[in-house]
Amino acid sequence: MKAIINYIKEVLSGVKTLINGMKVTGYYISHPKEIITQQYPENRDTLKMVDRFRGEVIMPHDENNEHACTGCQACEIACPNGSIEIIQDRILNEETGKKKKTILKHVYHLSMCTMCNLCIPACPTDAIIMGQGFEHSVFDRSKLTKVLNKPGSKLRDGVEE
Amino acid sequence: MRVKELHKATESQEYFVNMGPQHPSTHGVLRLLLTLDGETVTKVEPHLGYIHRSIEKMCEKDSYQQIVHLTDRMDYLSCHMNNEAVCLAVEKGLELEVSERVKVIRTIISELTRLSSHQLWWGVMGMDLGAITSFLYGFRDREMITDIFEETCGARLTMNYNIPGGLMFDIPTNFQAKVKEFITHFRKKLPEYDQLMTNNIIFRNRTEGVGILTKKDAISYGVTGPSGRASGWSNDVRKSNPYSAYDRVDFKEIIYTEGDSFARYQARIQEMWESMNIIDQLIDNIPEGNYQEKTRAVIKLPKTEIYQTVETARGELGVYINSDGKKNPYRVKFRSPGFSNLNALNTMAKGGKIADLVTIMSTIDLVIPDIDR
Amino acid sequence: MERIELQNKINSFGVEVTFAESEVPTQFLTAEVSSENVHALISELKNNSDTSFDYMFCQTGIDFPEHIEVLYHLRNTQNNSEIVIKAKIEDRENPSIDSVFDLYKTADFHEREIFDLFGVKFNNHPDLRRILLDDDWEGYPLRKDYVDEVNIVEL
Amino acid sequence: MKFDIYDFSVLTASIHKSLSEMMSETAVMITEMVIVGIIFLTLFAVLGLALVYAERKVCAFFQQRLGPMRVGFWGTAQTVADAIKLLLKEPLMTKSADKFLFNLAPFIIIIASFMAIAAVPFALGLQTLDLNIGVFYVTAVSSIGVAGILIAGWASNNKYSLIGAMRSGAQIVSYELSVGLSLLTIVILTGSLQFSEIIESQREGWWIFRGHIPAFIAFVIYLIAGTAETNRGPFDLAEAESELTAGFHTEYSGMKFAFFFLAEFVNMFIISAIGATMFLGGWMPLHFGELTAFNEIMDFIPPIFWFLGKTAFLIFIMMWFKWTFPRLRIDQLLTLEWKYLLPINLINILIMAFVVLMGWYF
Repeated sequence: MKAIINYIKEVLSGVKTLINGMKVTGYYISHPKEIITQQYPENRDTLKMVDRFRGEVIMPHDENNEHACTGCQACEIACPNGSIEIIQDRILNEETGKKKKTILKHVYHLSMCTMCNLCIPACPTDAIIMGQGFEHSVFDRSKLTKVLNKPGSKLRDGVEE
Repeated sequence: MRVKELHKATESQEYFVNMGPQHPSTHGVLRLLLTLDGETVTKVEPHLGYIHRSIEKMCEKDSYQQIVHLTDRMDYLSCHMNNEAVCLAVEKGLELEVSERVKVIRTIISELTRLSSHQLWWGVMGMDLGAITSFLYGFRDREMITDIFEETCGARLTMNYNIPGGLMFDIPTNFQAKVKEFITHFRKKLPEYDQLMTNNIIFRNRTEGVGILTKKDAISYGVTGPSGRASGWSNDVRKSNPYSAYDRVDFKEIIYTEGDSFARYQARIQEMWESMNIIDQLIDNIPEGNYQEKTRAVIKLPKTEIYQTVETARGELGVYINSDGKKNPYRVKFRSPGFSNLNALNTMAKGGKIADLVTIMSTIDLVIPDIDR
Repeated sequence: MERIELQNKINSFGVEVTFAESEVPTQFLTAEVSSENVHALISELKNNSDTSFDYMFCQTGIDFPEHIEVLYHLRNTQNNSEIVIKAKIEDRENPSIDSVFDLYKTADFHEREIFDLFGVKFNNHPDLRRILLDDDWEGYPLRKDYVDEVNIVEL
Repeated sequence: MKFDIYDFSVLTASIHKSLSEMMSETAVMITEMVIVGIIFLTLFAVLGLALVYAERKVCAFFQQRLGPMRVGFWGTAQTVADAIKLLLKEPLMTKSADKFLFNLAPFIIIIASFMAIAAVPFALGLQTLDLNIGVFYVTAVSSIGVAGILIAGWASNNKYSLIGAMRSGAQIVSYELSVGLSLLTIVILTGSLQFSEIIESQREGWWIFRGHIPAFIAFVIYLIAGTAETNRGPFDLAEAESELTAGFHTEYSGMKFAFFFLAEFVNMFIISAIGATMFLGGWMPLHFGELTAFNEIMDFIPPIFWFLGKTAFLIFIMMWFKWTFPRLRIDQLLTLEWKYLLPINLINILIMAFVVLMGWYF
């Protein structure tokens, strides 16, 4: 007899736990306001990444098309996987008559970048920062290799001191 | 004679099944060579290395700052603890004392990482057992933590928030408010986890008494973390070798003695409560101070050997650095918890059904990059 | 257990052991032993009731120009005392050492990894195969003289 | 009764009459068969599309998601797009598969559900086969599907498929019993195996209300066993994607896979429809004994909506099961059947027989 009572108890307690579980899911289906997913491309206008978001390395230029990169290669050394390559040349400065290192191209391989943020603190002149862009998909892999300094841009005066 | 023949004819034959490298419940690219007798597993032989990237070799070429970001890619669910292990090791080598502020922030973020890892584990555990809804609920709560991480350091998963000598950024101004908001939210949601899964009779039957690992085996196999503690082995590095701010917080080490899948499950669930307790104790009194100690641009450790352990979400992570005084380490070894935990899989899964193997796999909470490195 | 005490205890085992001396105190007590004696020493360390190092939390190989070292990090789970055993293998061409799988089951994977990456052969290991790399991989990548022009990119 | 105005038999009789005027008896029969066949084919397609959409939406809302939202208004055209994708996909087959059986299996499964749906009474006068052994026929026919699953698993020449098929065999053979026995409880009440009579007997009230606790227990057991028979979660051991990747249909792709998929949903519909007919009065509106005004209002709703509503309710409950519970292990699955459902069921039948004998039901 005891066994039968235990058996019935077992069945009832089992059913109770199952109903408890169904209560949880039942709560969520009856409360559609709690839906947490977002409709991504539709909410693009309102979507704002946080300030510190590490999406890509960018080099800000001011209105005169000038940047702060001296081509010191600190970021290139700091980078753990060779995502940054700096191509530079010695160009004759006509005022002083001396040859001076000048940056030609700040090449940034987005495809290799791990967004580790080591290059940003390494930069002595704060020429590069982390940008908030995250929509990086392209059809051609070569487009992921970017030149960060805009064509025709030059070093802002007074950075090098 | 005839009986013998009959016996031979009805004897079952063992067969092999490759579970993985592409399989939904191996959580990545792990291959298990199963020897099955009908549905019963008689032997499990893990074949690893599908995403071996030789991080240890790469570390030998990198500077100490650069090593940190590689460890993000090992156990990506406890990336902060991995980073912390390397940074603590390097700081130990440099005899550099970081400020109290750094220690406290590191501890808070560590516990948040542990929470987020366990939430994901809980979701995936449900999915492995066939209750797919739990996966989404786990992610829902994890989302709040990753948002906090994103605001703090700009990345959600591979954070790279630690650097030798401190932290990469100071915490944002609304950090405390956000964390508190999360804690109040999650204190409400965690009982729901119990309601949906822990108390469910199907779930109980699937986990209780499944995949028993004795304490002796746990120590011998070096099964650490919640998996080891569920076997009754007190192995929490946070208690035995406190690092960062763990020596000043009061928390309970979760120990179960059953050693079955349900104990491993409960150990993690209870650990989530403890993590929230730790955060509660620290979040209101983050001391002032530098978030970063100045280090040289090129860190050179003296000729030394350092071994640093931390408690990740999966167990004891050891970082062994052998330095010969140059700017690169001579040898780096990561003693990853998943590697040792996986080793015990055969002992646990032998004699069970295929479904039990899946349960065991999810209760030892494998992260494959952690195993393969 | 204090270091000195432990040191004396180990010396009484009758296995030839030298203890590393350095100006700065090392993190763990480090015992250096030859590759022939390592199994005897560790077995004594594990089974002796005074030491009972029952948990091997790390096993590492290191490649030095002249020799290969295998490191055993042992811990006593009762009193948390720790010790490092360094086994020196002089023969870099054909390194071999006794397996400790019979003492610590975790050595199964760890020794396979060292075999895989350093080429150290562990005698009496039940299943010594490559673990992380392919079975037909040539060379031992974590050795310092390993060259692989395809897979290793020098920055 | 008010709902008699919605009687479909008037419509079918008029079609039959006009056809008989045009052609011979044999031709009429063939034409009618073709028409019915076409109607069921369309029904299959529509049911499949609607149920897949419903499942995805319901599942999404259980999981705090929105589900398909892009194709069409609220993603309504999503399943159509999926169907087109499945149609255009290459039908792959492994080299060592048994070609004939491999191709045969999906058809067996779909034919089984085709045969079962023929006996489902959709509305007053809207039933293809009103056999006098309707209940028996449905339980018999619905178990043909397991042959398809077994063949699929065997012919794929894949270990995962075979394990899945074997599990499915053990599962369906055992759960057939519970389904049959729980239906038998109601048969005892009605004294008939014919669906139309069973529905007619519920004119005064549905059996689940009139039949006391035994009927309710039978209903619960029927739901559990029915879920198991359709191979749906938490009893989806034959597929068990976290254990056997996809079980018996691992190797299937394209349209052949779609057949399995479709059969699963149609089976779910059939199980729910039979459950609605037996326990919830089929197309019979909700009646409460003496409340005439209430009963008349209920009669204004056409029977087909009553039927579909009840079926949808049961389908929703089955989805609720699937998206809440973890999967059972194979031995626990059989334990549940042989140790719990079957004994309870047998005792339940005994009680029910006693109740009927004493005339204790309403």
